[in-house]
Amino acid sequence: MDRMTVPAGMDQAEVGIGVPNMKLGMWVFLLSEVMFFTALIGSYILLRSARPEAFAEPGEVLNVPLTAFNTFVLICSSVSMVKAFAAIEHGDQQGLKRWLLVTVGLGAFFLGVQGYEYFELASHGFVPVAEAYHAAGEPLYGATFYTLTGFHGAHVTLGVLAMIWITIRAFRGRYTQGSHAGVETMGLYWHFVDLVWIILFTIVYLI
Amino acid sequence: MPWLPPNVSAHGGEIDGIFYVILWITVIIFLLVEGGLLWFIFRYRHKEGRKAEHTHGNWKVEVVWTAIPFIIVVVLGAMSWGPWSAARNPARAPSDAVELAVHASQFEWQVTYPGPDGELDTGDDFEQRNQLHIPVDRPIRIHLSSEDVIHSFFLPHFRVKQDVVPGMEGQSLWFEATEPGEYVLACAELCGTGHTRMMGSVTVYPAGEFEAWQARNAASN
Amino acid sequence: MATTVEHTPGQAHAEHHEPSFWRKYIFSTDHKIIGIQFLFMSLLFLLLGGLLALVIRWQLGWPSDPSMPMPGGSALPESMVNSGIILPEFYNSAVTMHGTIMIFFAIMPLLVGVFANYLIPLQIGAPDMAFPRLNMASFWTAFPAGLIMVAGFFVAGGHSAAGWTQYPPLSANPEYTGVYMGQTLWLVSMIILGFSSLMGAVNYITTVINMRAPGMTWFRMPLSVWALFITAILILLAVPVLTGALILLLFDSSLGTSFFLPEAGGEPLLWQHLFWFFGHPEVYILILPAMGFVSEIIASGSRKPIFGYPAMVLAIIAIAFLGWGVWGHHMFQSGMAFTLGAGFMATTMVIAVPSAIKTFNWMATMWRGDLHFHVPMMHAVAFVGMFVIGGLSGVFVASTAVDIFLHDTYFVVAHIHYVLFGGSLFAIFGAIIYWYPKMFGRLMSPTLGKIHFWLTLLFFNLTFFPMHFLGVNGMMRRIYDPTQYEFLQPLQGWNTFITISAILLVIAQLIFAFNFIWSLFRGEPAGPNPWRANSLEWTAPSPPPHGNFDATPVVYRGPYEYSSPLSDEDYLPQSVPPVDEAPGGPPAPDDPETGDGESSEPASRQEG
Amino acid sequence: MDATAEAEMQAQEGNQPNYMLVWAGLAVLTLLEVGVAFVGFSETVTVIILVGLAIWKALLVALYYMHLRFEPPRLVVMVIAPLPLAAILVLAALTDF
Ligand code: HEA
Ligand code: HEA
Ligand code: CUA
Ligand SMILES: [Cu+2]
Repeated sequence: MDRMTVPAGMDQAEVGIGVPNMKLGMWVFLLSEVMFFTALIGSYILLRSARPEAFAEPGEVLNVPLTAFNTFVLICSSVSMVKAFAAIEHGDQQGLKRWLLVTVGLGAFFLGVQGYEYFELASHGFVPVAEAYHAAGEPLYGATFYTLTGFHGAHVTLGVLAMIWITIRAFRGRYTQGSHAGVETMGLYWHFVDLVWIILFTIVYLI
Repeated sequence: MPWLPPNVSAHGGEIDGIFYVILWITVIIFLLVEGGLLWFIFRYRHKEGRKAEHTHGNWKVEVVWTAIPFIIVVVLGAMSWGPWSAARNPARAPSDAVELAVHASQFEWQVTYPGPDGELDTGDDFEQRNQLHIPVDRPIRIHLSSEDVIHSFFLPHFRVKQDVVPGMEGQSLWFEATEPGEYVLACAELCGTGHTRMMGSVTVYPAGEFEAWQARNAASN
Repeated sequence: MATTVEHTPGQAHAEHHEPSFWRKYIFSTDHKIIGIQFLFMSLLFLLLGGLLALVIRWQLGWPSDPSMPMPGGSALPESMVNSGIILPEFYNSAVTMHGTIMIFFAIMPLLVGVFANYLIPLQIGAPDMAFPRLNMASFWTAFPAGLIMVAGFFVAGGHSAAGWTQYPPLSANPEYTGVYMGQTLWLVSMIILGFSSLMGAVNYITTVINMRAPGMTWFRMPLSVWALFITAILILLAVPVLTGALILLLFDSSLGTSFFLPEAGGEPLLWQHLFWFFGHPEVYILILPAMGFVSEIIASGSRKPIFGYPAMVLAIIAIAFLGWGVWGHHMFQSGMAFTLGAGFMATTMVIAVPSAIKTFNWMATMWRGDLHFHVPMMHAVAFVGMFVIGGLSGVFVASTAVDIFLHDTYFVVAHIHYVLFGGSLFAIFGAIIYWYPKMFGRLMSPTLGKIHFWLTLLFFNLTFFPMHFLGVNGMMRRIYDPTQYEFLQPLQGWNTFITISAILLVIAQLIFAFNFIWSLFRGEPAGPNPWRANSLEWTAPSPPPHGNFDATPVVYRGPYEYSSPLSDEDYLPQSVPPVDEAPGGPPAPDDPETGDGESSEPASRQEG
Repeated sequence: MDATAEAEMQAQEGNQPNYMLVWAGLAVLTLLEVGVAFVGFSETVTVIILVGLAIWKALLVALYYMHLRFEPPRLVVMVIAPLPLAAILVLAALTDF
């Protein structure tokens, strides 16, 4: 319930755009996220077009099959998230809890795989810092790779933490068919992070 | 009233020309606006019994004072194109120019001159620190490079300014001196503690004398 | 209608129990308190920025002149000022921090942190922001950012010295400046400040979209709200780009990556593209709210509806939108592709047009008005006069050809200060004095206000107008000692003159500081509507209680119905029901009762 | 929760998309991408196809999982607003690199 007070006989739509504050706020925030990732991904594109030789062929350094699998994991976490939302839409508490747990699990698993990937890559000399770098391509490759995937990873981490909080609230029965803005807002963020990964995976790993 | 330093380059006149066109246009606009403001301040200041006219605007006049500035700025933009591409379009770099190389570093200008053979990167090249020597009335082309940070190659009297970016290949600029004499080379981009003293001298030689100077220095190397 | 009151939690709250001092003034979620917190913080930073300006001016006025030791210089460590002589290292830091603090910690928070917070809910008739706790977080993120930025002055190696534009490699490799910790603190502080701005922007946008009072349609919003709303969008979309760039720069300078460092394959120009893609929208972030406040003040000062309200709104939108396509005009001489430069010249030229519309519409608003020159009005009119000068000097540098000579000269410095001081800061002075009674319930002394205004206008022009001459003579920016250049020596007289004017300018500001503080306690008490203005905030008591309005106001008309034939007064507040609506004739405009729509039908019913 | 938003909800109940179908689509497209990346078309062709597929996937997520398809048009407009800006930044700068 947002704080706008409306005299009888006049509905929010008169002034708002028919989207409650929480949800609208999250969307607005996501727009800024779009620009943030534009800065990072844009930098990657520009640096790469400026110095193609600094970047290795897809698969040459990066483990594409592993990451493709990880991408699949994230996609699954998206569908489980939306399932959780659909569940509470129908007032199905059990479904909500179940699907939220699945989502948290998948999110954590994604991070685990990414951690393993980092470890493997680093052990082959693919590191962000210039001095220690000794893999195919040039240090720029390592720096851009870890920055892009790292900031996405950070977003997933925050997402998982928030999701745990939402799950706890779900188990405390805080969400009902009538009011579950928290779940919906969480979902928006989560799907956005998934969406960003879809772009990153294509640009960083496949192209 | 201090004003534009005397222009001693072939292309500078055109740039100054645009400067003056903009100056006059803006001075007129300035006078109209400030004059109008002062007039209104005086004419419509509060007096007993004055009631403001209740109007919400008039789109006709608004269209007018939108269109006029638009035309003006479009014209100004168009005027600037010519000299801009003349000064920057690599395709328009002079082919018959005296070629020099300037290497910027904190906080000095290292100038490399071709020897008598007129070719850079040959055995008889020679260097001079913070001294730019050039002939009058001949196109000069300077190849720029930087050692460390961004510097800016600035010749106030020649209306020349170009940032020198480390790691950027093939940066160059060109101009033609019209007056023999002593001028200044400055650094216009903040480049560190010594930015302020990163200066050099520019010597423009009368016809013929440059070659003599060139020969002398090449020999002494 | 009774339901309305219930629905206003702030209201119930305020009546029932008094919150503790901490909840009420320190960790308050009340948008008004938060706005005032920003006000005090950014005024202190404004003062600091002003003092740094004096350091700059002292050096330029009497460059390294032993007979003119810097006053108080002995208080500073040897690494900054040695036996009265300002060291070049410190000069560069002073310039960098002057620019940084003025733009990010003084003007931006003054315009947005203070007024977006304070005005938006009041002017759209909302009890508070959409996310009050997020709003509090926004201030308590900005505050530590400020502390970190100030801390930079005290660390070994001094504060960042790479200019507020932080061009790498200079900023990316500490070896080039000898600044280590200071540079890191600068970057960290700016990143944190970015989060603060972001939280603010999300809040302002959501609030304006969703929480307008009934009847407050888009085209009945005061121009100040329009300007702040569009500004919030600019912040929302521009700041993250800066944050991204800052993070890359931080990695370069402290983790050994090489995004902007050529020796390991980076691209210095990439930073410039990212920075200015943020940077130019930023400068419009610094002017649009000012334009909004000036529109408010000029309309009420002229007792006349704003001329061409729709055009004014469209102009704001146009400036904001075009502002995204002009960033390259800061890079004309940077080695950027020359065709790209030409393209940016075209867009930059065009962006002068919406500003033209605003300028002429302000003048047309005064035309045939009934001008009351109270102190805010003086500042608003001065804004128009000064902003035009800054804008016109912008047109010189917008020409790629002319910019070859003027780039990085004092002509640009003059431009900056005419738009930022003559523009933004004059509007801020006006706005502070205009809304001060609403904030603190007392008026600032008009006498002191007038003295401050005239001295400021005088010394501002004496300080900055001659800078145009310096620039036209080719005097470079960011140089520690112009007298080293023979061709600049004839100008030294001007430099000294500017310095003396600048000192007097700063002293004149102390009058404002005194007036501001003195009036908090001694100022003449103000009623709810001292300027007899129309917008909703003036129907609330001064200062408004937690929750702002006794009942949600209902809006019947635009905010600029001055000297309307419909009212025998020369103003007609937005929430006064039309005569035919209200039983028992129109209430007198400044009757506090007009705050609520009780006596009327919902506004949705009629068109005004 | 006010009237219109309520109505919105109903609307969604009505045509609640088949999330599993979308999920399958995303999975298949991902496989397709990996395939395309390695069959070895010419550089440009690969890039065009891959970017196309990525956008397709992104749209699926935005339209169905983020429910953009069921939001009021004004929100949709708001959401796509920054995309041109992102494009301007990258494309304009690209001509310089
Ligand atoms: C509030 C901040 C603000 C504002 C509003 C502006 C407004 C404008 N600025 Fe400015 N600018 C800065 C702040 C601002 N600027 C800063 C801080 C820098 C320096 C950054 C650094 O440190 O390097 C800078 C630098 C800067 C440069 C780079 C100079 C250089 O480094 O070489 C350029 C170049 O195009 C430029 C152009 C413009 C233009 C065309 C406008 C236009 O928007 C102005 C439009 C307004 C008018 C034109 C006046 C009103 C119009 C009329 C009266 C109608 C008639 C007019 C005509 C027909 C021309 N600015
Ligand atoms: C809004 C922004 C703003 C403002 C207000 C100012 C104000 C001033 N600026 Fe600054 N300036 C910049 C923004 C600003 N500047 C920027 C962005 C740069 C470029 C930096 C760079 O190159 O990196 C710059 C650069 C710059 C230079 C060029 C330095 C160089 O290139 O070497 C100079 C030189 O004279 C200068 C001087 C001044 C002076 C004398 C003032 C005076 O007007 C100061 C007057 C004093 C005040 C405005 C303080 C008043 C205090 C109050 C009113 C507080 C009240 C307090 C309480 C109630 C507690 N400034
Ligand atoms: Cu080199 Cu300044
Ligand atoms: Cu700009």
